[in-house]
Amino acid sequence: MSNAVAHADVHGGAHGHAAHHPKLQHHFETMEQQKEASTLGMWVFLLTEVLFFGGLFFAYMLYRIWYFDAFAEASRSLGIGLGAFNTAVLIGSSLTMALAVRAAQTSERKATVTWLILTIVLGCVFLGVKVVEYADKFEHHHVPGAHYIWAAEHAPGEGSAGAAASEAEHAAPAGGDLQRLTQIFFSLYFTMTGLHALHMIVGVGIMGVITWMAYKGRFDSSYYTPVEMAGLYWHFVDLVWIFLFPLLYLVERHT
Amino acid sequence: MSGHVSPKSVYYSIFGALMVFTGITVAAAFVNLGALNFPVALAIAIIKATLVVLFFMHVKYSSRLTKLVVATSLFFLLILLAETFMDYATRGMAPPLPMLQ
Amino acid sequence: MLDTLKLPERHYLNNGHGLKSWLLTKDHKRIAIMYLISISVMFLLGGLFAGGVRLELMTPQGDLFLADTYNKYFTMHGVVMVFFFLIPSTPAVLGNFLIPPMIGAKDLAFPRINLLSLYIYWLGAAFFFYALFSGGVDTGWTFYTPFSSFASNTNVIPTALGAFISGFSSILTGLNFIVTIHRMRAPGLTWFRLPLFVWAHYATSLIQVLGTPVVAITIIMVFVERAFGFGIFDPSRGGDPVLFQHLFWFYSHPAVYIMILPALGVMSELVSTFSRKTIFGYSFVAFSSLAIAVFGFIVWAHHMFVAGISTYSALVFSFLSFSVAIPSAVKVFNWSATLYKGSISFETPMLYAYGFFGLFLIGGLTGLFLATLGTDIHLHDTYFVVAHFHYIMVGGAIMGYLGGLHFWWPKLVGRMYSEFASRISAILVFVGFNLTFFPQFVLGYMGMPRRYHAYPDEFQVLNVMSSAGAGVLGIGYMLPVIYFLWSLKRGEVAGPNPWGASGLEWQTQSPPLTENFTEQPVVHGEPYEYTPHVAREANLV
Amino acid sequence: MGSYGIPLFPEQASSFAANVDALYIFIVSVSAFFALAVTIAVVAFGIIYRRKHDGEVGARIEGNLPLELLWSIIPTMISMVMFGWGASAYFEMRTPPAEALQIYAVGKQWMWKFQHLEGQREINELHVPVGRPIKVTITSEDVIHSLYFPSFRTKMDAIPGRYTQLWFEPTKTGTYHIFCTEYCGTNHSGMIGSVVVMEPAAYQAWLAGGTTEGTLAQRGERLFTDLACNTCHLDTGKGRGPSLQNIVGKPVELADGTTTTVDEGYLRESIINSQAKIVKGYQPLMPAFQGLVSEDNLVALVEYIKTLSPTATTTQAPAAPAPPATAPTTNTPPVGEKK
Repeated sequence: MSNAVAHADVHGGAHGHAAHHPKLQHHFETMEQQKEASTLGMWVFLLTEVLFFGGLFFAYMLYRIWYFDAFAEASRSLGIGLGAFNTAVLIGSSLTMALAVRAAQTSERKATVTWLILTIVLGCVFLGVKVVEYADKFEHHHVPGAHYIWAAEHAPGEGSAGAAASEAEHAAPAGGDLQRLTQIFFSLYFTMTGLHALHMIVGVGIMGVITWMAYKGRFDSSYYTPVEMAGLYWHFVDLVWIFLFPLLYLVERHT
Repeated sequence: MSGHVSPKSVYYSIFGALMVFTGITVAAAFVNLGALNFPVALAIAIIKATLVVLFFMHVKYSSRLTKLVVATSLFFLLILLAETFMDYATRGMAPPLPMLQ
Repeated sequence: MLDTLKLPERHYLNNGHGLKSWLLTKDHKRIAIMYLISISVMFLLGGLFAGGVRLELMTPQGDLFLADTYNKYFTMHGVVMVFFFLIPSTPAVLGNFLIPPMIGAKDLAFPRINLLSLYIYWLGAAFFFYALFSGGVDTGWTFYTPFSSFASNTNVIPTALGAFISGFSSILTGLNFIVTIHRMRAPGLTWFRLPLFVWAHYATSLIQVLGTPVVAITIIMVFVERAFGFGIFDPSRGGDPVLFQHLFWFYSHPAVYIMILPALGVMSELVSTFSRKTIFGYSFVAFSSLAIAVFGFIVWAHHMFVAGISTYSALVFSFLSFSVAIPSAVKVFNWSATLYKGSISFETPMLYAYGFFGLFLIGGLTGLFLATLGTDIHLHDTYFVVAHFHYIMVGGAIMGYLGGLHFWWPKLVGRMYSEFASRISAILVFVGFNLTFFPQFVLGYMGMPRRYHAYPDEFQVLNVMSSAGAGVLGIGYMLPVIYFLWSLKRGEVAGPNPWGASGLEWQTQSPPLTENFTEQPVVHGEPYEYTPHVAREANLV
Repeated sequence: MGSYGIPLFPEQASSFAANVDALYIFIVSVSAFFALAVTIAVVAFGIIYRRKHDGEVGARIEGNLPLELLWSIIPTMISMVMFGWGASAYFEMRTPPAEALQIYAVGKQWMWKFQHLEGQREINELHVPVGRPIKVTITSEDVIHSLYFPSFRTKMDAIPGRYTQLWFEPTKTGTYHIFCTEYCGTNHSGMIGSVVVMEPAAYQAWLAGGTTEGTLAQRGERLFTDLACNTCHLDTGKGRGPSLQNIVGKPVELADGTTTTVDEGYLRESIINSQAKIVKGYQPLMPAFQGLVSEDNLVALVEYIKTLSPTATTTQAPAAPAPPATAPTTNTPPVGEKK
């Protein structure tokens, strides 16, 4: 029929002389093909992640332009020190990750394990700092929703229309708008950092498995795909934070 | 079977560059650049991201297909951002009636 | 000759028995069969909800069900049909089963991820069933805010999470296909030798991986609003509910092409096989699939022409919307030209293909009314829209899916179904479908809004016609269940290539071996090659 | 209109209707032509080239480039005609004439509330005069609704938190449907009503009957005092808030250096979300009235402030070019970098 077919005995032919690598799955013909498939699959997955965060990114951009003052105000309430520290931690973990992959490429088992453990430690430091930051938000009622309160000195002009009007007579500063609009900032803050942290947690889990595998000596220069793929994922998570940090912490710091 | 192995020095220098850019972006936030504040912050983030993608994620040494996937994701992200923004940027504008009639 | 045929001794269905051998399988064919069973159940459920809707609309007063019940029926009809039937239908069943043998591979690139996608689908469905049994949901399948975030008091969260989770199943299927098509092709099988079915699935997969994450994040944003009281789209805190619609339709418009593109791929196979002729303008048909996928992403706001978007962007989106019409038209013209000087026979799959022609033409052409600004203002959210998308998503996508299922059924199970019964069902589906949905175009232009529980008296005649058609359509859809089940034990043994079709998947036994081929095939010729010599050989197999 | 007892078209009762119907018939004709052409071709091929014997195969025809180009280019050109015609019809629908009569509509679950400038308020019923352009400014109190007049061939969503608008010119007296076309919950299909198109004299008589509240602007003026707006917004411009005299339709410079044009959307925003845009030279002292003023009352306030600008396009005065009134969506804050 069409696609006129001939049958080539692959196993006995082209690759017959090379023994199968133990890690070669049955449906692939060569290790090269298997590695290329994994790499492509991982990149396509990261592509979906880009669009996943892209939707949030647009929502952030829109409201930042609309409600710049509220965003600047809310952003100033975030601890820039912790944010910058976390950025450094995450970039550092990317370095250790890259070195772990390199160590696997060069069959240095001990180095691989060490770098991976360092990566996990740095990831946990990041998450720990995040916990501290979140706790602070809960304390200050900066979690959007029914209990949200924007700073006390900006007491919201809630109450009846009459009360609001009389407040206007006293020319008291009204926090009503900030009470509403900063909630948008914090809604985005929690959604963005929350999803990022979730990715971190998943990442730490994956790293745990990879570290264990590396410890067992599963990887060498002929097969290190899992380390490399986990590395791609880890770098991507770092990449997201590289954008989140200036967007959330550095809206406007000079006033 | 083995892919490109970068020298360790590459990773250390990229790490250094990333830290320097982080410092710059924090410093820039405390300077009033007027309308430039946001573009500068975004530009630095994009530079940092590019470094990570090219060197840590090895795209510089990857196949054309990988590069294509990266480009595709950016292209469709751009469609999402640009076309949605088009709506918001032109709301409230009067329709160009004279043009059409 | 045929009566001497026997089922092969060893094939994927008898390679392992018992529930465990199915639930832990990594075989793409077994996973496809499990998908087939799952989506058939969901189709039945969605059909029941549709039946409720059509029953209610036989009378104008809204006297059969309570308004809330009716609202839940059409919502759950939409959710089930879109997220749990149409999106997985052709890709997860036929694509899953056929792409590896079509490209001469033993399996998809990531068999475990393939199985994972099925489990994720089940998990999503479980969330939906939880929502269903705890009272249902009434937001419409579109989950528009602020209704879904703050106004509805039904089970929005489990339903939305169900849709969110099943989205990952769709992403993983698409990812698997992309990698498989790139990396697993047999030696000699270049891109332009691929079956058009594979091209169509490649384009579909692109949409799945590019679009689904955006709807996922959108659902997350609704989720945090509803679950935690966050405010992202909340107008009382300064949010913009129209932003939800932008993000939602960025996925949900291309999602229509997730449903229809695989059906277009099936069409190419059917038209070519049953006219024993190479497809006319192969590269145009192949690239029109990609064009539909890419253009599909730049037109979404035509769902929002009256939603308060800017006049300028409405103009741009209307203009771009016409760009999708062209590759669709090119496909139809090329299939028609393929029939010219063919050797055409009308077995059941070809009847479905002919039915598809009619319904896809109407569905596609009525899209022009909705891309055109002047008419869309009047038609938006009326029954015209309902009729239009049912012509595409039911007329087109399900005709393609059923056509494909009838075409490849002998490959799936190794046996033939009753040709007589299947022809009856193909005709019933076509007639019933038109009777159901054509009156809705008229209703829509008359101004009947969609999602109405009760309606003014003057719309009744057309609504009764529509409900009557739905009855015929229901019978048409039920018949295949019966004769397919019957064929499992009693059907004639089909042999490897009952239709004399080209394509690698017909080169192997039916049902195929677990590893599809005994030896790695190598491809030398062009696709869809029919020579008299080969045709004779096919019938002698 | 209809045939064999089955209606095909709703009443043509507005100035748009004939054009929209003509466009509809045009697209129907083009579609019917292509559908028939393909159907005839496909059926004819099916009959002519039916398989005669088992071993038969089709001719080997790979394709034809001129043909491919032909059937790509011709549909493209035809669709551009549809686009152009549709776009021009759309722009007409989105551009209310300056002299249009203003009506406010507020959607809420599950009713339409209409307010006339003269003070009449109606629920699920709208009285309008024939032969006069009517501009409806729409908003919603809860979820998204959509105001649809099938006989006028126009509709527009009612979106909470902002104003949208549509306009029409009734050409025929009678009673026609009003539908809500955006799904809004339990009683979505009960959110219907009727628009009564009357002769101008009958409309005047209807207006004269039965309102005790005075005109919409008068009601707005009372609210202006009740909410103590007048204590700051002095006409002299020396109050804590800017004067509201003669501002509508004019540009106003904001504290952040940008400029915006005062229209209904801006006024609405400045009341409920007063910090969003501070007029240059003033302090952000005004409380936000979000949640404190109902949409009905907001409409009255906006209308009152509009009457303070007699030179701008208001209801009765067909003077002045009116960019803000023609804006398709007077709405949420416009996009533009503030810093």
